[in-house]
Order: sequence, then structure tokens, then C-alpha cells
Amino acid sequence: QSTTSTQNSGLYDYLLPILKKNTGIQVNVVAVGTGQAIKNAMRCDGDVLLVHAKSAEEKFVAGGYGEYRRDLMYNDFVIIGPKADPANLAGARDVIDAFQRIEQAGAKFASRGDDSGTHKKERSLWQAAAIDTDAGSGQWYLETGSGMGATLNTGVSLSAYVLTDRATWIKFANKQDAAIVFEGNPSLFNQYGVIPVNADRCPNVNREAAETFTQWLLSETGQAAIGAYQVEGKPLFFPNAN
Amino acid sequence: MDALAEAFRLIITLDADLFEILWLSIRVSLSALAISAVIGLPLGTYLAITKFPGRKFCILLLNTLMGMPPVVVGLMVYLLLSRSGPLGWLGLLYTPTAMIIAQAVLITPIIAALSNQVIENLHQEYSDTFYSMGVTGRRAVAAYLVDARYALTTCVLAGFGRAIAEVGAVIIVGGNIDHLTRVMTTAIALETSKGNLTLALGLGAVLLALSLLVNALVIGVREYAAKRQYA
Amino acid sequence: MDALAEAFRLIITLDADLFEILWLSIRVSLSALAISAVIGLPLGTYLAITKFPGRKFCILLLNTLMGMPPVVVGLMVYLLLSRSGPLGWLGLLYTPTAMIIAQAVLITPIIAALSNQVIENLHQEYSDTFYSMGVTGRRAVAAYLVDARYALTTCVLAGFGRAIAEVGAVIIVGGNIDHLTRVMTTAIALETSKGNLTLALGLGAVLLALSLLVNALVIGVREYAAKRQYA
Amino acid sequence: MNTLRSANMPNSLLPIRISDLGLIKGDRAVLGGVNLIIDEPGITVIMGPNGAGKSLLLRSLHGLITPDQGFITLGSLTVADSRNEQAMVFQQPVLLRRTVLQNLAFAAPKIAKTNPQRLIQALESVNLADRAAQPARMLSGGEQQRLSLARALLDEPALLLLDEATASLDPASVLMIESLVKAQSAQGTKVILVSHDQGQARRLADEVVFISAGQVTEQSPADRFFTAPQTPTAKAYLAGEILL
Amino acid sequence: MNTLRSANMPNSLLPIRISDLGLIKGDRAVLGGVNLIIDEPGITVIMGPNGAGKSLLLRSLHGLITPDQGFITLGSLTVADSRNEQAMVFQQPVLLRRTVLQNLAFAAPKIAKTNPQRLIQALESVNLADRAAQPARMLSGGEQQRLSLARALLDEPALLLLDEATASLDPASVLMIESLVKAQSAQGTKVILVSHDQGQARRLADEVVFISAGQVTEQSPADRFFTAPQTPTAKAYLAGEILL
Ligand SMILES: Nc1ncnc2c1ncn2[C@@H]1O[C@H](COP(=O)(O)OP(=O)(O)OP(=O)(O)O)[C@@H](O)[C@H]1O
Ligand SMILES: Nc1ncnc2c1ncn2[C@@H]1O[C@H](COP(=O)(O)OP(=O)(O)OP(=O)(O)O)[C@@H](O)[C@H]1O
Ligand SMILES: [Mg+2]
Ligand SMILES: [Mg+2]
Repeated sequence: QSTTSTQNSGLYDYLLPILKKNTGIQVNVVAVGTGQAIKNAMRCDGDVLLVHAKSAEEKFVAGGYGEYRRDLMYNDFVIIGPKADPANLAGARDVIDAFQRIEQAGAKFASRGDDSGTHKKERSLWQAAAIDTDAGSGQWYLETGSGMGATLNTGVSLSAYVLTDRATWIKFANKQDAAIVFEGNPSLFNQYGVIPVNADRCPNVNREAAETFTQWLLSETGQAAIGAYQVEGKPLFFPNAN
Repeated sequence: MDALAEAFRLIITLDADLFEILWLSIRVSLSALAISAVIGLPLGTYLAITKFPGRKFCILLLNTLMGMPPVVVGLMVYLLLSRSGPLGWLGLLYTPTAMIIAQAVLITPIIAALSNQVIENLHQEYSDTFYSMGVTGRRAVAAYLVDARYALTTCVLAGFGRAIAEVGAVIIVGGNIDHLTRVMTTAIALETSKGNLTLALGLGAVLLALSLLVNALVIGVREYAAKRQYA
Repeated sequence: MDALAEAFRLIITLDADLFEILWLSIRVSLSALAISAVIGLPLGTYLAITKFPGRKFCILLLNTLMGMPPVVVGLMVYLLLSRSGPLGWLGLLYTPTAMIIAQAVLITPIIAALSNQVIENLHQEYSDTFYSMGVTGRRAVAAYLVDARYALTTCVLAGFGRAIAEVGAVIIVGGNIDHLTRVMTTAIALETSKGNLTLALGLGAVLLALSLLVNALVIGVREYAAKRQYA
Repeated sequence: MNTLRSANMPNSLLPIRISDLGLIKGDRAVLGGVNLIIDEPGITVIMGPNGAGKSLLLRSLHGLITPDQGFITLGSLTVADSRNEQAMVFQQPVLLRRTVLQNLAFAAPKIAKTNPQRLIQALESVNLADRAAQPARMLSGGEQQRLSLARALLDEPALLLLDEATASLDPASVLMIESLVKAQSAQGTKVILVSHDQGQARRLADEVVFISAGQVTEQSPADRFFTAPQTPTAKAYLAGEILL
Repeated sequence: MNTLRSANMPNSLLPIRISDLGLIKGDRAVLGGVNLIIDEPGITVIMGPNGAGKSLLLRSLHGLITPDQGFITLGSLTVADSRNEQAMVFQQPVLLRRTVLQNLAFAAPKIAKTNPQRLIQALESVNLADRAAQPARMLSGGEQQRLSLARALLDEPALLLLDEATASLDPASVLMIESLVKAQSAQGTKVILVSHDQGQARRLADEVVFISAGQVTEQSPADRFFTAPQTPTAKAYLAGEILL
């Protein structure tokens, strides 16, 4: 089980062949929102969980659903919006400021609203910015309740601002007149974790393969491979296994 | 099953959001159905009773379009209505209207193809008599629609079923935006993606209950009319 | 339209992946269709020609189930097949078999409800004669299916259309796993989420071409048979 | 019942008792308390103006209609129990969308298996043998009536109901069918036949039942009916005067 | 054509010329080069055994069948052009799923608007007035035939085609219909009527056309046909002998 953003980023298409070459393991990717991924894993559907929602992941392990959790890699979020940048995010001091500008400018903001890692991240930022979005829900704050890609489609066509992970955005083909308007702020880093599903709870989990896969991801080779993955000349994921 | 429990709690507690969503679902699907029926029924009938070169091909096409993927319909309507699209200036994208259009496009072929079949059967019986009475064109179409009305309700209900259950098209042109274009099916998809499977199922049950109601109404009226007529 | 261009380039260059996906789509949908036809046609016929209390309700139910949201069907099958579900030990989740099951569940009511309508019409004509000849039960059902075969093809094609176009159920129970359970509709959804709208449309066109082929075959056979019979 | 029955073998469905049979359609009593006992074997002809209720009566006997009042017994049996012993030819023949031969085969699957030759003979008996392979619904009106008659005679029923079975036959076919019916009745089959054709009635009837406006107004031996009809309506009917 | 026509007004559809009319079904020639000229007004009766091709001939005249060979002209018109001038009553009446009255109204919408009274009269003329509000398909066999006849007569056609229109009528109705048909023909409508009823043919026919096996074998004035049929087949037909 994995989250959609990594799938859309094309990372797997690049990683899995290498994995197969090194270890001979064939991995099947089921890309769904982080929320669904975790719930599915709790039902033992899936051997390894690769998502980005640290707190939820730790609960998952604490609940005995997963063997252990390791940091795997991180990428970073960016805010995209119309090139015109009506809310002038370019001039924003930090993310908090950026979000406040959006609200003050009365600009539209498209949220995934699907409990995904990205969405959780965004929610925390609104809280930090002390803005109550529920009031504007349906007017300026648009909860698309969809995956990253679908939300980008919506945001772009409504010339709204969207918080997205860089990977998905770079790969995203329907950019129209939207562009990255805010990036590089450390609080936008997005930590991915990897968790083998607990084989004691789920006898049918393929333990060896899961273990090998996880270890390979954390190993020198795996990490190197992740770091080497580039799209349009830019690295998308920064390995940081500990 | 606690899913239903949860779902019905929402109903009993008259959860405002749920009702907003339910109401939008029914509104969108019935509007789309109305449009499709007005177009599809006469079209299907016309194709059943009029001979012209290419007729068989049109019917083949209708049957094929019954297999039009909602996502594709959604995309086409999306491109049509999107800012940069030909009808962008209408600013309909991500409005209920857009969803109605998409669903209408989706189910019109279904209603047309199914009614075509129904009418073709009746035509085998009536054609000689109508020819003899010189009944053609609009009058013939109208007469067929009236005399086949009971069988046609099933075609229409099939269209309704497709519309109310469909998610691929409405989520693309509607965007599943909360309080704006969120309908039952997109809400279900959302809960699913959140992993709230039981709640999703509960909503599904509510949706089914809704269309059960619609079907009961339609079929009830049909039965009543039939009874009264052949007392 | 460069979407088609791209799509047809894939075809002409015999893109292996595309064909794998196409083949899986057709395989899954046709298998589901076969199952549904075997169950749905006799069921619909039986309900059309047999009087018993609750019959009308069954028909109402079938009509309602035509509006069963694919996502909901997907979820139910998912819960059934998930490793911790009752049939988990079969390990069918995220396999083509799971997708076939889900689609079969989805379209059986459609085929049953539509055929029910078709047979009901024929029944008005045959019932007295069959009663007089003492034809009941299996023999009657079989006879009706044979004599209504032309009209029934349309019902079956409607079911096929729903199956081949459906994405909500297969993506849940299949998981859209590349080289394993990815079919045309899930591929289209994926491309859409990547923003490759034109490619998505292109794939849609290919899918439509595919079902055009199937429909042409079926209808062609029907026409040919009808011709031969009433030369 | 596939054993040939013979006249001296008593017919299990006799006597046929119809008591106070009533049927309301809309606000009209289309059958108004019909009382009728048919205990003689042979051929009973039912006559009466259009809309009198002849077909409805036959259909009630056959169990196609459940009356609103009254009841029917055939011998010791109810309508339902006697169903397999009955055969009926309808006023408007309904044939399956199959070939002429398949229509017969479908009506009598056992015979079709055990000796298909019988089917061919049946076709010859209504001389349609040369049409065997033709779609039945493409037959001419008269040919369709003949086929449905052959179908009804296939497995000698104890009771044969004919509703204007020769209405659109040519004179020769009429005589042909009449002789078939006579032969069948000679084998002990009870025949009840609705007809507007007085010639035919004279040729076939052992007994005539006259119905008008949902009531049986007369039941007499054939000769008496034609020489001295008991009711003015019957007299007028035979004379071809308008009845209202 | 809603103006009453009168006998002295020449009928625009005469003469009716049928030349070398051929129709193949499957491998049989069901119409084998029919040549026929009907130039006299009045009533022409077509007789012939079942399956001879009578209905097919009528249907070709009405334009329901496009022959495989030969052609038909009515006066100066083709079949297609004369369609609105024709009316036909089919061997098996087809009525809409509506009330008796609505069936008439549908057949003649103009009349239904301008003077609905005409419709009631039409119903009375076949005495079905008291059935006006009843679903047409619930009518008895004979009542249905009468209704479809009333429907055909509604807007006086120049050519009236009747295919065994009185087959299942009671004697009174038969005479009633016959008088209607006579009246219509007296008003200049050309009537072509298929019947197996020799009594009827004798009563109505000015001219008889005899068809057998897809061929016109005789066309004679009525009296001559019945007194001295020209062909053995016709003789045998009238005598009711089996024709093969
Ligand atoms: N289902 C029905 N609903 C209403 N009226 C009906 C129904 N069936 C028959 N009737 C009426 O009942 C009367 C008797 O019908 P029936 O068919 O028995 O007449 P019949 O004696 O057979 O006449 P015919 O000689 O024309 O066949 C008719 O007036 C007909 O209109
Ligand atoms: N569509 C068809 N396909 C094949 N054969 C046909 C078709 N229509 C008619 N026939 C055959 O053509 C012959 C003439 O048919 P038609 O209906 O004209 O007979 P008819 O003279 O009207 O006989 P009847 O007195 O029984 O009405 C019949 O033998 C019939 O089987
Ligand atoms: Mg009758
Ligand atoms: Mg005929």
C-alpha cells in the first residue's frame, strides 16, 4: 500500500525495476490516499506501508499493526497558483504569512480534504495561521475530497492556490497558467516513512519479501537509488533513512 | 451493521450536510434524466420505426455509447467547459449544471438504445396498421411512446440508475467540492479514500434507499395506471 | 486531435502495455458479463412469467439495484475478499478474479431487470398458449429466452457497456496495479489524476473503439441470424 | 393420455358442470351467472352473437380465467386438475417464433423424442407437410389456424376446446378440419366448439348451446335447435337479424 | 377526400393494373407473375385456397410489400402516391392500446377535431357505441373486427381493401357490415374483398377473381363464376374439395 503522490511522481516506475534486479522481488503498488492506505493495512491488505503522515504512522505501529517505522525519505511541498499571483504569495515571509495572504486577498484555495498526509499537513498550517476555513468552505475554501492530481486539476481550472508535493506538481501535465508561487520553506518538508505490516497479526503477510523490500529501501543502494531519481533534471526525493 | 447505524444516525439527527448532499444528488440526476428522456426516447423511437441508410449504424453507435466510460464523458465536458474551452465563458465548470450536462451526455445513449429495442418490438405489431393509416413522423413517434409507456419506464429507470450511481463524470466536472458540488457518490468515494469504509457503505445504503424510493414511486404509478386501464 | 494521435500511435506501435491493459479490460468485462447473463437472464425471465407474492417487490428491487453505485459494490466485495474478511483465505483481493466478481455483482441486476421487461411483453402474447400447452418452469423460461433472443441481446449489451465503462468497483478490488489489475478505465483515471487529459481521452477513444467492435460483432450476428430466419 | 381413447371408454371429464359462473369486467357483467351441464359425449357447438361471452366461457373452462363467482367441475376434477387432459385452439392462433415443425415439437416434446414421425403425420393431416421448415409466423392466416389445430390434437386430449377454429379457412380446409374433429370425437374426446358458421354447426353439432349477453339462453339437441329454436334471440340470430 | 364521393363521379384509382407481379419467399414463388386488370367500379371479391396469395396480393396493392418483379398502377398513380386514397382492413385486426373511441380518433385526427360526433356515429354503425370507453384490446374477436372496419371507413377512401373482414362475425354483424360495404361502394368507393364465404361472395360480388398457388386463374362476373367456374380448381374450391 502506498500513497498516491508517490505513484503520480513516477518514483515506483523508476525504483521497482532496480529493486527487482537487486533482490528479485516483484512489488505490486496499490496507490491510495494515506488515510485509506493505513486503514487497508490495518485490515492486513498489503505487506508494506509507505506513506507520509508521521503521527498516524506512529499510532499504527503503536497499535501493533506494523512491525516498526523508519524514516525513508522526504520531499517538500510547494504552493502553486495562477502566475498572476493575486494574493502575492511571492512576497510572503513564511508559509503562515502565505496562507494568511490567501485568505485576506479573498483568493480561492483548493484543499484535498481527504485526510491524506498532504491534507493533514495543510490543516496544521491553517491552524498555525489561525484561520477558520469552515466558514468559507464552498466559497473560497474548496475541499475537493480527491487525490492530489484531481485537486490540482480543480485548482488550476479555478485559478485557485493549492498545496501540493513538488513531485506530483512537476510531473503534472495539466498546468495551464499555474506555477509554483511559494516554495523552499523548511516547514514544508514532507517526511515519508516505511512500515512493514505486522506479520504476527496478519499471518498471510509475506514477511521475508516485506522485510527485504524495506531493508533494501533503507540500504545504501536503495537510498542512493531514491536520491538518484530525477525528473526534468530535479531530484524529487531526498533519502534520509536513519 | 454499524455502518447503517452511523448512516441512519446521520439521517435521524437530520444531519444538514447529509441532506444537502442527498438533495444535490437527486436534483442533478433527475434533471439529467429529464433531459436525456426528452432527447433519448424520441431518438430511440425514431430509429426504430424509420428506415434510412445508416440506421443500423446509428443503433450500433447508441449501443456502443452505452459503454461510454463516465471518466471520459467527464473529461470531454470538462474540456468543453474549462476556462480555455469553447464554452469556458459560461463559467459552468464545477457547478451542478456541469454535472447535469455530464450525466445527461452519459445516459442519453442508454435511454435511446433501450427504448429503441422496446419500440422495435411494438413496431413489428403496429407498422402495417400505421402505414395503412398514413401515420408517420412525429405522430407515429408520439403514438409509439404513448402505447409503449409501461415498458419504457424500465428504460428510463435504467438511465436513472446509471445517473444516480455514477461518480467518474461528476467528480471531474463537479470537483466534489464540499457544500457546492458534493453528491452522494463522490462523498462515498471520499470516505473510502479516507478509509472510513463502514461510513462509506452506510452512505451507499442511504443512496440505495433513495433510489428505491424513486423506483417505487415510478413503478407504483405505472402499476396503478395499468390497473385502472384494464380493470 | 493529438489525443487520438497519441493513442493510435500506441496502437500502431503495438504498445505492449496498452495491449495488456486492453486485453485485461475485455477479459474481465466479458467474464463478468457471462456470469451475469447466466444468472440474470433466467432470473429476469422467471420473475416475468411466474406469479408469486412479493414478485412485484423483487422486480422493484432489481430496478433499484440498477442504481447500485460501483464504489459501494467495490467496497462490499473488498470487505468480503479482504484478508481479514470471510473469504480472505482465498487471497483473491487485488486480482482480476476479484474485479470479475465485482463487475458481475454490478451488472447482474441490470441484465435481470431489463430482460424482465422484454420477457414480460412477450409473455402477454404467449402466456395463454403456454398455459394451454402446460409449459411451465424451466421449459417456459428456456422457450422465452430463445424466442426473445434478439431483444435480449440489447439487454446484454447494456450490461456489457456498464461493465467495460465502470471504474469505481474495479479500482477498489483490483487496486489498479500495473501489469496485474490495471484496466483501461483505471488507466484513464490514473492519467487524469496525472493531468494527462489528452492521453486519458485517447485511451477513452481506444476503449470505445473496443466496445464498438464487440457491439458490432454481437449485433452483426443477430442481424445475420434474423435475416437467415426470415428470408 | 397418449393411449388412444375409444368411444366406449367413458370420458373422465364428463359430466361438465358449470354453476352460476359470473365474471365482471369494469362495470359490465360479461358472464352473468351461467348454469350449464354437459354430460353427453360427442360435439357441443356454442353459438351466439359477438360479445355474448363464448370465448370467455371457453377460457373459464380451460382455466385461463378465474371467475368472480360460481364454479366449474369436469367429472370429478377441478379445472386446474383437468388441465393436462384439455387442449384448446384460440380464436387468434399464437405460434412461437420458430419453424412449423419446431412448433409441433415444442408442444409435444415426448412425441418429438419417441417418434418424430407422428409430427410429420400431424402436419400432413392438415396438409402443411411441405411447410415444415418455414417460420411459422410467415404462414397465411388459414395455414396458421390449421397448424394450431394440429398442435392441439397432438396428444389426444379428453376435452378439446375450439374457438372459431375454422373462421378463416377455405371450404376444403374447413371440411378437412371438421373430419379431423369428428374422428377425434369418435375416439371419445369431448369437443366443445364455438362457431358462427351455421353450416358447420349443422354438420358437426350433437348438441347446441346458445349464449347471448353472458347468459345461456338455450341448450338443445342440434336438430331441434335448427328446426325450432326455443328463444326469439336464437331465432333472430339464425335469421341474421341484428341483436342489441 | 373527406367530401362524399358519388357513383357517377369517376373513381380516380381505376383502372387498377397489375402486371407480372412476382414475389419470392425463401425458395417459393408465393406470387408467380400475377396479371390482373380491374377497371369496373363496384365490388371485386378475391377467392382462393389458403396460402394462394390473396393477402399478399392485397398487401402489394396497399404498398405494404414491394414485389420482386412486376408493377402496379392505380389510375394514373403509383401505389405509393395512392396510399392516402386507400384504406385496408387486415385479416388479424391490430388495435392500439387505447379505448375504442381513441382508436377511431387516432385514425382520423381531423374528424376527431372538427366533428367528434362522426366518430360516435361510426361506432353506432358497427354497433359498438356502448363500448366507446372500453380498452379496445379487451373487445371480443368479432367486436375488434367491427371496430377496425369502422376505422377503415372513417374518411371515405377511393379504394377499400378487406381481408376476410367478416371471418369471425356473427350472422347479423356480417349482414350489417355487408350493407355498410355496399353503401360505401354505392358512393363510388372501389371495394376489393377477400373472402372464403361463398354466401357473402354471392351477395356482394360484381366480379370474382380466383387465385390459386400464386396465380390468377380466373376473373369473371360473379354470376358466371358461381354458375360456371372456368377452371377445375375453382370448381373444386366451390365444391370444397381438397386442393393440392
Ligand atoms: N378483459 C376484458 N376486459 C373487459 N371486457 C372484456 C374483457 N374480455 C372480454 N370482455 C368483454 O366481454 C364480452 C364477451 O367477450 P367474448 O370474447 O367472450 O365474446 P365472444 O362471445 O367470444 O364474441 P366473438 O364471437 O366476437 O368472439 C365482450 O363484450 C368483451 O368486450
Ligand atoms: N413473409 C413470408 N415469408 C415466407 N412465406 C410467406 C411470407 N408471407 C406469406 N408467405 C407464404 O405465402 C403464401 C401466401 O400467403 P397469403 O397470406 O397471401 O395466403 P392467403 O391467400 O391470404 O391465405 P389465407 O386464405 O389463409 O389468408 C402462404 O403459403 C405463406 O406461407
Ligand atoms: Mg370469441
Ligand atoms: Mg390471407
